[in-house]
Amino acid sequence: AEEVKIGIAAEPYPPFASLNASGEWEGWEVEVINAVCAAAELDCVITPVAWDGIIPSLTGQQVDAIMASMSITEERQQTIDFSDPYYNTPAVIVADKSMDIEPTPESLAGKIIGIQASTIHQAYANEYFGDAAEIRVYQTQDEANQDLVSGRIDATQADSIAMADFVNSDIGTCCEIKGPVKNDEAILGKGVGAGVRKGDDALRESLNKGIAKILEDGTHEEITGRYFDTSIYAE
Amino acid sequence: MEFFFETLGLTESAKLLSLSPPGWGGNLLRGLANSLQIAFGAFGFGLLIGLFGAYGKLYGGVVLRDLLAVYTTVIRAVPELVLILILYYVGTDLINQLSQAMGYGRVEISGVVAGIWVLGVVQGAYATEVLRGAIQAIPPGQIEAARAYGMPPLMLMRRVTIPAMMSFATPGLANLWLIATKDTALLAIVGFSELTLETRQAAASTRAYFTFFLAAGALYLIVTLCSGVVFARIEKWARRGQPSLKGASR
Amino acid sequence: MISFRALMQPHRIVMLALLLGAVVWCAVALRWDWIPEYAPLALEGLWRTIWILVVTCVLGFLLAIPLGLAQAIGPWYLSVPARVFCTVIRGTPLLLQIWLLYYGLGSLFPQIPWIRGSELWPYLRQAWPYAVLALTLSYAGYEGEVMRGAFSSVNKGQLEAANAFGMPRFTMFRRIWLPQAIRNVLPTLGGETILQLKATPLVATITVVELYAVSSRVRSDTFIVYEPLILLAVFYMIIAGIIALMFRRFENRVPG
Amino acid sequence: MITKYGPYYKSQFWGTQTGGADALKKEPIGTTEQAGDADSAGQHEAIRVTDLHKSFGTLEVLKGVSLTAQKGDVVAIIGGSGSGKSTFLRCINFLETPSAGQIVVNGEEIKMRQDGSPVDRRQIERIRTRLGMVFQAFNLWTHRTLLENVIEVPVYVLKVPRSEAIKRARVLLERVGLGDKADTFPAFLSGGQQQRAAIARALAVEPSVMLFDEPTSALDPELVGEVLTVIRDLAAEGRTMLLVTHEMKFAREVATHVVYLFEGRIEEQGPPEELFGNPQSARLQQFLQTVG
Amino acid sequence: MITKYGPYYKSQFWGTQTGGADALKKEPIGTTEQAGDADSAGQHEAIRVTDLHKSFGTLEVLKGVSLTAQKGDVVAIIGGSGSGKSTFLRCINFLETPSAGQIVVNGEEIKMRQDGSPVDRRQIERIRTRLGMVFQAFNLWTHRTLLENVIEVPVYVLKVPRSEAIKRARVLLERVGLGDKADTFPAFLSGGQQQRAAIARALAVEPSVMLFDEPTSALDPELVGEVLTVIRDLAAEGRTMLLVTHEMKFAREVATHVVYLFEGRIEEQGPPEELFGNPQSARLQQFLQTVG
Ligand SMILES: Nc1ncnc2c1ncn2[C@@H]1O[C@H](COP(=O)(O)OP(=O)(O)OP(=O)(O)O)[C@@H](O)[C@H]1O
Ligand SMILES: Nc1ncnc2c1ncn2[C@@H]1O[C@H](COP(=O)(O)OP(=O)(O)OP(=O)(O)O)[C@@H](O)[C@H]1O
Ligand SMILES: [Mg+2]
Ligand SMILES: [Mg+2]
Repeated sequence: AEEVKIGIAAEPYPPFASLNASGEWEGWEVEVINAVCAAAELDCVITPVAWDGIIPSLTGQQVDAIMASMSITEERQQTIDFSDPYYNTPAVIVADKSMDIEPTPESLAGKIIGIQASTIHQAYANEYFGDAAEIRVYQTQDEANQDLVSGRIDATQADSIAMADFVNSDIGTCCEIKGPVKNDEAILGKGVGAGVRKGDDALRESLNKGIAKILEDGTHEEITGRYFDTSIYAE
Repeated sequence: MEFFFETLGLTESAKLLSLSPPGWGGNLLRGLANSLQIAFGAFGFGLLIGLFGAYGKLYGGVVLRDLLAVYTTVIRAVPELVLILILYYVGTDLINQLSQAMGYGRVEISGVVAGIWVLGVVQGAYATEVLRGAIQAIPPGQIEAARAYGMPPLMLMRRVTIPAMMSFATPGLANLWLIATKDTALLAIVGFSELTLETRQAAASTRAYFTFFLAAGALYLIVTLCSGVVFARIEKWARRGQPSLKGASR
Repeated sequence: MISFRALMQPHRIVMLALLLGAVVWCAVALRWDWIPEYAPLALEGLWRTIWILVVTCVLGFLLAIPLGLAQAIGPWYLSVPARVFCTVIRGTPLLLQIWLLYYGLGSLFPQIPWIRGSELWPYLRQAWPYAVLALTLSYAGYEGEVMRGAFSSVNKGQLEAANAFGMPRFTMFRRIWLPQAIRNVLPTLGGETILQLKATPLVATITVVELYAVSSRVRSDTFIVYEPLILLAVFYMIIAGIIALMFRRFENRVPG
Repeated sequence: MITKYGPYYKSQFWGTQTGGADALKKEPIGTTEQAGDADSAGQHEAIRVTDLHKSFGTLEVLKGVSLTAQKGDVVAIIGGSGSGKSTFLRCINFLETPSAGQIVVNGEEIKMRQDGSPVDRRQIERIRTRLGMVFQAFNLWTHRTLLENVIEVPVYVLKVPRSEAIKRARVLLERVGLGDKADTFPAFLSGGQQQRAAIARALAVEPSVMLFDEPTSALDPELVGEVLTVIRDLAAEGRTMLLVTHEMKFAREVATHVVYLFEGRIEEQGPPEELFGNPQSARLQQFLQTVG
Repeated sequence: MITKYGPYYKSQFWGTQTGGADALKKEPIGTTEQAGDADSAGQHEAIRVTDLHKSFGTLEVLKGVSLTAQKGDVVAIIGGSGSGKSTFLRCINFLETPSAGQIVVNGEEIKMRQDGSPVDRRQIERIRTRLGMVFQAFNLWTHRTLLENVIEVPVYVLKVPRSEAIKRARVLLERVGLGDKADTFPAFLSGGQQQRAAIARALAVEPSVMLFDEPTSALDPELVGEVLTVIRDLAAEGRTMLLVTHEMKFAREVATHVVYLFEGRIEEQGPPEELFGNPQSARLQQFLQTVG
């Protein structure tokens, strides 16, 4: 088969994609990529590209597809095409245990909310909380978490999986998940899909085929089971 | 606090930093070597551009001077990130389209070459200004004397201008070199694994941010100290013949 | 600044025409529909970039003068600390410095109860004090080195003349030494100031929203790749052009 | 700041001609007087240098020079190139740190440490404001125009009001024939013009002692005559002058005393008529031979 | 590289004394000769300057100077400070671009554009290697020792083998009395020592024409005598010299012709005996008056 370059973010995003010291990529998403490629009978090469350059590298033909936890949103669809989603998790609000906070705009009014840059959460928070609360933008979620612990922000919004990881860790004991935010598919998207160049329908089709196949034959579930307690694919 | 102690727990850090996997030390060192390689190329290339740029700005015709003014202003003003994105992605995209139109396959442009090229062009713009200032600071009589004896321009540059300006230029050039070593971080965008990217990857994968950031800082500091020694040597050589100003404030 | 006459030279006309062509092409061929929505944010970011730049450059330069002087002629107990400071600042990435100040130093404060209760807390809780501090120190470190070279390169006779007339040390420094040193490094300083301009985006990593952060936001919101960057580049070029012009004016005030 | 001397003080001059410290008879200094006092005392010496030594590394340039100048004296220092004339002048206002010796200016001894470095910086600064120096290499400040060069010290050190300093500076520049160059930078001047500007700059501080290092080297005969007049006027005002010169004719005409320096020692000294008319030492005879 | 001239060429000298171009009679130049040829021709002029003008901005410094020097001539240029002497010398080797006029060196005309800038850079360079210049401000290269200063041009421009250049340089430095300072940097020298080093540097290139800008300003009478001897020797070798000087005695002794420059014009010229003995113009009379 023809070689297909799958672009992932060079900045690790555990537990989905991270690097080990010998330079191998591992994690849930990496395994899914391999499974999808195997199912679609594609000869895939994983190519790390900095997040900042990931779209240009796609349009500039350095890579052929992006599978980097990229949510399918309308804005993005103006620039690139997406395959069907291969995972989908709700967005949640996390705050200090002692704080009485609900994941609603009213309850968050006047608070400082930390958000990771260039994510759907940023867009969501700007849309729903931006008027009444102060939004602080971090390069990584870990940094936002750290400021949450030290009290420089009051709450953070992120993806439920990452947050579950955080509140169960040593440093995250201060905080708890206050609940999921109200869904808005236009912003939060229809889940995470693989990005391809506009018009590259052949590749999109075969990726769709692969995704459908691993969902059907239980490979997806099997991989998820090794990483998470709950399913992360919601229709 | 806990966060801090955790990173101060040195055994943990030592394990993370050990040279062979599962430690990340080897990766950092490899990143450093890559960084230095690019920095070296870019700095040298930039110096060359800077030398001729400074000459052009000082002695060139109107057209050349205007062109150089545009070059130094634009290149220095545009963030390197933008330059790299444009020069690398748009550039390779165009080349690919061209080669495909002509019936050839894709062309791979190596990150190293692109990096040296882009950073060199950027460094050149700064070096132009540093060297121009240094040349202007030379007492004009020194250059006049060389002219009066019929030295051709290139020789004059080599024998009089460059040695005489070195004492003015070294601090600025040293800064440029250090900036070059750190600017290689921008090449992470084109997937080039230099020190900063390796550090970020190690840090994010292990969540041991402080350990790795401090380790990278230490590596950079070592580079600085070594280059400091080299530049101090150069400067001492450049200043021979100039009376020391110590005590001049009396 | 530049008279119309001076622009009317053939090569300059060609250059202007090329520029115009590029502008027209950009305007026509690229997407700009996002501008109205983000304009207020961009202006805010622009303002923040400018004041951070000005404040840190001025403070940093004021700090650089003693640093340079101490290294050039100071006794060892001044020159060694100054040299160590400059080496460390120049020797470690600015990103790391910002990061250590904000997440290292900054996260210590909340642990101390009385700080959390004090008047200072609202400021310490913000990110910009750390950004300003880090950028100031960085500029001071780099310029301290440049000024060291500048101070030691001033012709000795010039200082002797001042000494011979009994100028007090500080007067001599202010009237003779400093002006000559600065004159010699003005082009370098101009470059370093523009570098500082381009270092400001790093403060986005500690949540300060300046011009670059706005363009990143646009990019991530809309997934338009090049247009925000091009506009950002234009903004930076304008600021850098102004900086360059200002330095050119300084330079022309004194003959070389 | 500006002290005028009505009568012309009869100048006296003497100095010890030795190298070794033992050959010296130190005169006790009554009281170490302060700035203004010394000037009004009148009968005091303006400069007394005792057994001055100066080495650069291993090269001993001054090997025990002693010299005393009274108020209103014009002392011409002559000697071969490299004999230490400039170094001597530069030691007097501490531009070079003497290796050993004693320097008394207007009755005030400059306190030195063992290594020759000054004890009190402020004392040096105060004394220097009363010493006007014209350098051999001029050393005009290149970043200031001529006028700015001339008003610099009066305005910023002596705190003379700016407008007044400018007025005086214009007069001085006019006097040295540079009225039309006041707003030019030194780099655009001819050698002689720079030298005249340096003289104007030194005159502007109205010093009680002037140190001239070859003040006429770049000047044509006409201007040399002018400078001679200026120096005579200054002497008549009671100012003291030490001047290094290579023009014997000039030294003969202007000096009250002449010192011949040879390889870091005073080989011979005396009133110009004697020194030039009847030189004792063989070296000096040879030196003067070419002048004819 | 080094051409020796056996006999002493009888020197001839003339020059037009005018300001306007109309007053000039351009002599046709036979053939434009190349470097070596011109030297051996003998009967040719070494330097011919015709109607040279030079302005700095609005200030016209040279207002039409014409001058011709034959091989072996020693032309002394005298004149007041700021009269344009240095500018004239500097124009001859194109350190300043003349505003108008013609310059012929060793029979080769320097081609200029309308605005006075040279057409052919290489021509200028070639001509300059045959012109040795001693600057009024010395302009020694501060980053090189004396020896390095002296060998710089022979080794790097004239491609003389290094060892030979060093040998010659040592002889020259010895001759100007700086043998022991060969490895010192210029900043650590006295004024006169710097000037002598500058002379040695100029001599090292064995130029056919020497341009001296006040070569004895910082020298004592003894050394002035030495320099005089050197200049006489050089003239005897057939080298041409243009020298600016303020020492009339020196000019009288050394020069075959003297030119008096006044405000950018040649006011008077002629053999020294005539010019000094019987000056015609009132200006010159006044100028010489002070010399006595
Ligand atoms: N670069 C310059 N720019 C403007 N004016 C200049 C420049 N160089 C010289 N001049 C002016 O030209 C005139 C002639 O200068 P030049 O140096 O030729 O005088 P000179 O005859 O050599 O005098 P001196 O005997 O004092 O050296 C002077 O008035 C001087 O101020
Ligand atoms: N900074 C220095 N370092 C080392 N040696 C020096 C320094 N300054 C002067 N000298 C040496 O000291 C000696 C005396 O120098 P000085 O300048 O006093 O001579 P001078 O009598 O003024 O001579 P001239 O008439 O040539 O100006 C010279 O041999 C010179 O080389
Ligand atoms: Mg001297
Ligand atoms: Mg001159």
